[in-house]
Amino acid sequence: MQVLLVAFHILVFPGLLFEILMGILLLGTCNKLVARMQNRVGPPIIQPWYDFLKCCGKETIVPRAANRNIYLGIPYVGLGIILSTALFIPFAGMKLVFGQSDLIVILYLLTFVSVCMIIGAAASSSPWAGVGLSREMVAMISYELPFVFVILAVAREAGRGTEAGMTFSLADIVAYQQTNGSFFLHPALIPAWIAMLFVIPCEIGMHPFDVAEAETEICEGTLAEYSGKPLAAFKLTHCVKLFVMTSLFAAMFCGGINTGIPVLNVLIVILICFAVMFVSMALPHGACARFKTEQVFRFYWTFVSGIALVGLILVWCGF
Amino acid sequence: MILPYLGRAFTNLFRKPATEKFPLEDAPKAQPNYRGRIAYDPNLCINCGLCSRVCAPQAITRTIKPLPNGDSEITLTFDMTSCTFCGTCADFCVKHAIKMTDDYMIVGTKPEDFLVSGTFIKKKPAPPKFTPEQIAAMKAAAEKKRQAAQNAAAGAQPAGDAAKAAPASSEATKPAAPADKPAEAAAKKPESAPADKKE
Amino acid sequence: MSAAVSNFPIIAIITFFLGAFLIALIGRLNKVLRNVLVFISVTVPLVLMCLLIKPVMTDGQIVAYWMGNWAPVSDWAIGIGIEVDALGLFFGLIVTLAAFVSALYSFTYMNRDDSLENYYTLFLMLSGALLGLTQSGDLFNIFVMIEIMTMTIVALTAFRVDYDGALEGGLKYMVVGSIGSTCLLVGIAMTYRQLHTLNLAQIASKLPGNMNAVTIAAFAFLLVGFITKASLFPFHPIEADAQTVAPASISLMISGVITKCGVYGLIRVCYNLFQNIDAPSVEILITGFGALSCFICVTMAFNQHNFKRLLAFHSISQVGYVIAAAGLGTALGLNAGLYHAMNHLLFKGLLFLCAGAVEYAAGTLDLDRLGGLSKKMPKTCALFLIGAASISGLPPFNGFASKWLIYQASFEKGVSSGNFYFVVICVICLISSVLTLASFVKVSQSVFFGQLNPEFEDTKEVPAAMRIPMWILAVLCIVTGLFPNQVMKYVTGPAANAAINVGTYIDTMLGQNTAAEYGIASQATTEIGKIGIWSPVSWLLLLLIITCAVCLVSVIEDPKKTTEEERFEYNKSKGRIAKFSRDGFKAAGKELPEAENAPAEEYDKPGHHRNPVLSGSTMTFTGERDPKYEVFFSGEMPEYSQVGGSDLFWGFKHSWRRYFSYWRKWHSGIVNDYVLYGVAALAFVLLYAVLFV
Amino acid sequence: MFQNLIDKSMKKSPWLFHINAGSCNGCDIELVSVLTPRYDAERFGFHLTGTPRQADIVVVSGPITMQSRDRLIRTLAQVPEPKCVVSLGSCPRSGNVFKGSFAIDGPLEKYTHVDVSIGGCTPKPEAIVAGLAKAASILEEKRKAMRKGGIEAVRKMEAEAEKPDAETSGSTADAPAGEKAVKEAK
Repeated sequence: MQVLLVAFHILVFPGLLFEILMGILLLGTCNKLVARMQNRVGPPIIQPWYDFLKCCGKETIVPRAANRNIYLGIPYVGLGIILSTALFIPFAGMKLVFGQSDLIVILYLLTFVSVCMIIGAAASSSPWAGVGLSREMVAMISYELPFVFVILAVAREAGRGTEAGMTFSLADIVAYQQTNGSFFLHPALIPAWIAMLFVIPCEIGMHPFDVAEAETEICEGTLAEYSGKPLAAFKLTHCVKLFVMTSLFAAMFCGGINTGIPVLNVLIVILICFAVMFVSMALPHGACARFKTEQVFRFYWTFVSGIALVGLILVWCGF
Repeated sequence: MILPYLGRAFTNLFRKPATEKFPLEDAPKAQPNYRGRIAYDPNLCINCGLCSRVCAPQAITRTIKPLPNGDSEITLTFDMTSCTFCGTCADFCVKHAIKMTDDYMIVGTKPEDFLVSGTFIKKKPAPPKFTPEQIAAMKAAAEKKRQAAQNAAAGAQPAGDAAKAAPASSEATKPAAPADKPAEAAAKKPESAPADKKE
Repeated sequence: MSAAVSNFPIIAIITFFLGAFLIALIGRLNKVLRNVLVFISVTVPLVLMCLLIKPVMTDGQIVAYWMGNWAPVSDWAIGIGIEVDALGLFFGLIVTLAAFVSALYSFTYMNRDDSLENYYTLFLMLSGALLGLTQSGDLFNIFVMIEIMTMTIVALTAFRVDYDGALEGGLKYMVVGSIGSTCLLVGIAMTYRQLHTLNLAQIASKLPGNMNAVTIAAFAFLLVGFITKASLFPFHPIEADAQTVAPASISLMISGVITKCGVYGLIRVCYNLFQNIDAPSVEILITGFGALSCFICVTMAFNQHNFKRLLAFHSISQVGYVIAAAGLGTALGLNAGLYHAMNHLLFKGLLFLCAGAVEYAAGTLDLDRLGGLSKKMPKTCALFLIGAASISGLPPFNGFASKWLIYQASFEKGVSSGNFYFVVICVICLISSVLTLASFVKVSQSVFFGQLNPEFEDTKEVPAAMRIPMWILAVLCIVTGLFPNQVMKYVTGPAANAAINVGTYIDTMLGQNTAAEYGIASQATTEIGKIGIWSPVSWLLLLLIITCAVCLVSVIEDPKKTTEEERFEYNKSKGRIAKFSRDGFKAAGKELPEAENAPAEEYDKPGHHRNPVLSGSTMTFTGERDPKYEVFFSGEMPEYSQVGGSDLFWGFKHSWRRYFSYWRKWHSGIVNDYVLYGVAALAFVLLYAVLFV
Repeated sequence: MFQNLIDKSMKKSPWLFHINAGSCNGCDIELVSVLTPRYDAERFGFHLTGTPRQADIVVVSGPITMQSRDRLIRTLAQVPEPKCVVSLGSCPRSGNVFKGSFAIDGPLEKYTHVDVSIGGCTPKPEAIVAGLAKAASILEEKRKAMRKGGIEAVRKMEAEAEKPDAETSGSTADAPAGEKAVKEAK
């Protein structure tokens, strides 16, 4: 019975199917909202599902100069990792699959997913992909600093209960928020979650910061050579990353929601995910054009990490 | 870092999108005198060939097929994929056989979908009223009558203007000469006209 | 402690030196004999050290051995003592493992050089000196071993005299290295003047009692001496130059082991001898050195053009990590530092051996000319990826476990001490981890992936004998990454505890209750339990389940697509098609009209008009292979346009151009600049020690 | 079951790749205007991609000039199968006003099977949307053919599509039929 429950947890509810479904719905509504912001009808909500299916159906071409095994294998590894990352995030108070979750582990798993895309681009040996992967790397460097500040602030705040004074474990953070109120309302952490809202679009590579897959400037950058099933895997990774980041935000800052009825909890957290998606991805996408690479870097290392640092210092001084 | 379009983007969310419902309803009509697909009415056409001469991309081709009974079946094909819709053929067509409709939905998978063509049968021209011999006789009678008139005039002013008369007479003879040539031409013209129309 | 086991350490050291002298004697006679001798004199110490693990690590005993049986008489320790506690054994293991792997590698890697018997003599003396340094219980003996080490390393760096920059690297290493040695000597002289003894245990027992100005100055000198050996911030250019020009097996020894011996010296000085690590000022000084060298060297490594020089700067930044963690003073911090020191040897050794393999096969290490080698050297590429993944700390590999511990330790230290400085250290470590990842992405793109430089068309894979040591290191990388808890419990835990409570160290050497009499409390061995709540094995299982679930879904039957490319390759392998013939060419699914037999008049019908003169360009596709499988080059024929390693990451480097240009000028390559920096650092540390410690 | 789900999705998310084979940019502006709010091709899933590798429908505009001819052939070859080629405007099909000039290299049909042509010298966006929708449905049939017989089946299907279908009666059929037969013989 226990194995069946774990299998259900892994494969269905907070596991694979739920993540993919949520990811697709999130990306679909994001595109729909952006379309509505541009005063046009916009694609149907499950358009990413059609894109995924169509890419599965197409022929896979492996360029002659590419390194065949890495080129074909890496997308599935990336997809596997992003799907397993979501299992590390406690979703609306559900018991964790493996009972442990840690912010640093999640930070490095997300880095691993981006590295998979980078290695995939490098293996396709196309000059466009070469430029694309260097831009992806600069984007990764730029969002890492504010992300670290936010993690340290949350760890410090949630650590007041524990004897070590800090805790990276997400389960403890959620438990702490259950007892004394979710961080979203906590005055000292307001700059922290504002900075987090800025970090999410760059982490996923959404429009204003998608310098890596800029289809107009560098012909789809990292995915320049991909077609068929590997491309489908990358597109699905993109969708699921959306879900992972929004549910991470929900766990880190709105963990305190507990209405007793588990189903209601889940619905509320789903709602939060959509709200975060709207504020952090749809609005910037609708409002401003794509950044240049060094603009992304300067924006994140001056403006956003400034806010995050203020948050950390506020928490440090024990507000 | 000001975001000028944030406000407008937000308000757009609550406005009705400005997209046409094209495939659900039918396509919106084009502007009043839009130069779309060509409509060619073969009956008005007199096969003068002006349109094909004036068409820049040589989109108009004409084939004339002689029928056994002497008529000729003339087809004009307008190739929509080669046309630039400039409308010059419609302007030059004397008989207004070519009109530019406002149908802009020129979409097709096979080349044939783009060929607008019309054929008409050009009747064999009616046989001439007079046989060639009758025409020769009529010509000879006319000749004689004119000679008589000339001699009468020459008798009235015999010497004074002989010099003037000489050139005059030479002109007279010349106009007379061409005069009778057009006559033949005229004679010839009736049966050549159909031929001309034929090519 | 049974008698036999207690003299294992001395046997190990002696085998190294014995091997060195034997090879010097009979090395020239025959190659195979020499290799066998080297192999023996390298495996015996490794075996002995592994045998020592059981008694010293698990049972917590300490090996005490007096050279020449000169036991201490009425608490005057005259003889030289060999004392191996868990910390000493930990570093001894590192030394012997590195020596074993490096020797194995150099059998094939060095066979293109000549006068190899000199190489092996120097190499074995180097390993002997290193092992002696970590095992000895006598301060002056440590100095003697450091001298032998410095001299042999200088000779080995300049072994390939024809290599440009080799002599210069050796000279610089000797000059600045000698500054460090003199500082050490002055420090030792001062402690000897104060305490009239050289035995580590006796110093450790006497010193906390009478700390006066002279011992503080001695502390500063010893500190600077060991920092030079660990080649931290102001002293790192010499090591970077030395590693770039040394043969790969030797740069493994430099980066993997010599820096570790500097770290060993620092830990001994701060934790055992002066026991003043918990004084906040000392912590700030040491973690400052660590974080500074960590960040600066990562950014310096970011825009290097030479593969090995990039790796050299990275090894310094990783040692910076170790020092930043060890300097925290907490048990978790020291644990993290030692764990990272071991990991650093494994993945840095692997990367240096990969660099050696690339140099052996392709002949050059210039990042701007190399490219696309993964097709020619697939196995080396796989090994490189394992090394790069573990150095940039990707989860299943060992880099992640130790880096994660370092962040946890530094942030915990910051919180418990209330000092924001340690949070800054934690942030610096995290950011330099991303920059490490960035520079290894740069290296993988400009060496292994990307377009193959036509110049390296005929590079072949390196011989298998060369790849065996690389596989040993790679497997160790993965194993230590997968079982962090076991490594913490059996290897780094005892070593850290041995460093923290000095009491047992003193008692075994000088008799039972000497430590109590000097009033040194023996702290309880702190048990680090909560660490490692992340079990990578379960995550890997999870990953396997999910990837096969994904593959199950994607097993949708692919439309029958025996692509033309596979058929073409298959036929070519069968020799049926000599070259892709013109007629088989249907670029876009349609026959291309042959220039000659295209009848001119065929297109005069309506709807089709063709220019009379058919262009000659129809001929462009003769002999060209099916463009379907060419890389998309926006329509052009793909020619070599590899974006060189140095101008990747344009966005990042443009924003930091002033910072980068300043540091490029700082690393001027002139010896007296480096000496100036060294002396300045010594003055700073002296001033700092006098004012604060 | 899953396979015909994929076939249906071919129609629902066709990605465009635009090749400008020497066009005067009239058709290019019209094609991009199709993605603007007024005509919004994105509601049918159309999406302009940057590489031929991710393209399903290749939109070619312009008379294939000498310079762009080889690049056109290479890029067309690099599009993965079930693909459609759509000629935009009059130029690709016939060379329009540039017919007969030394600089252009013949109609698009010489190099690849043109699935859908959208006539008009700068066709109106509605015409382009209708044309692309037609191409998307052709894509679905091609995917079914490819599932059964692989790429050869798709080529066969294209060849049949090019044969003149018998039912267009009247004299117009034979004139173009003449030159069609000649092309087949080639």
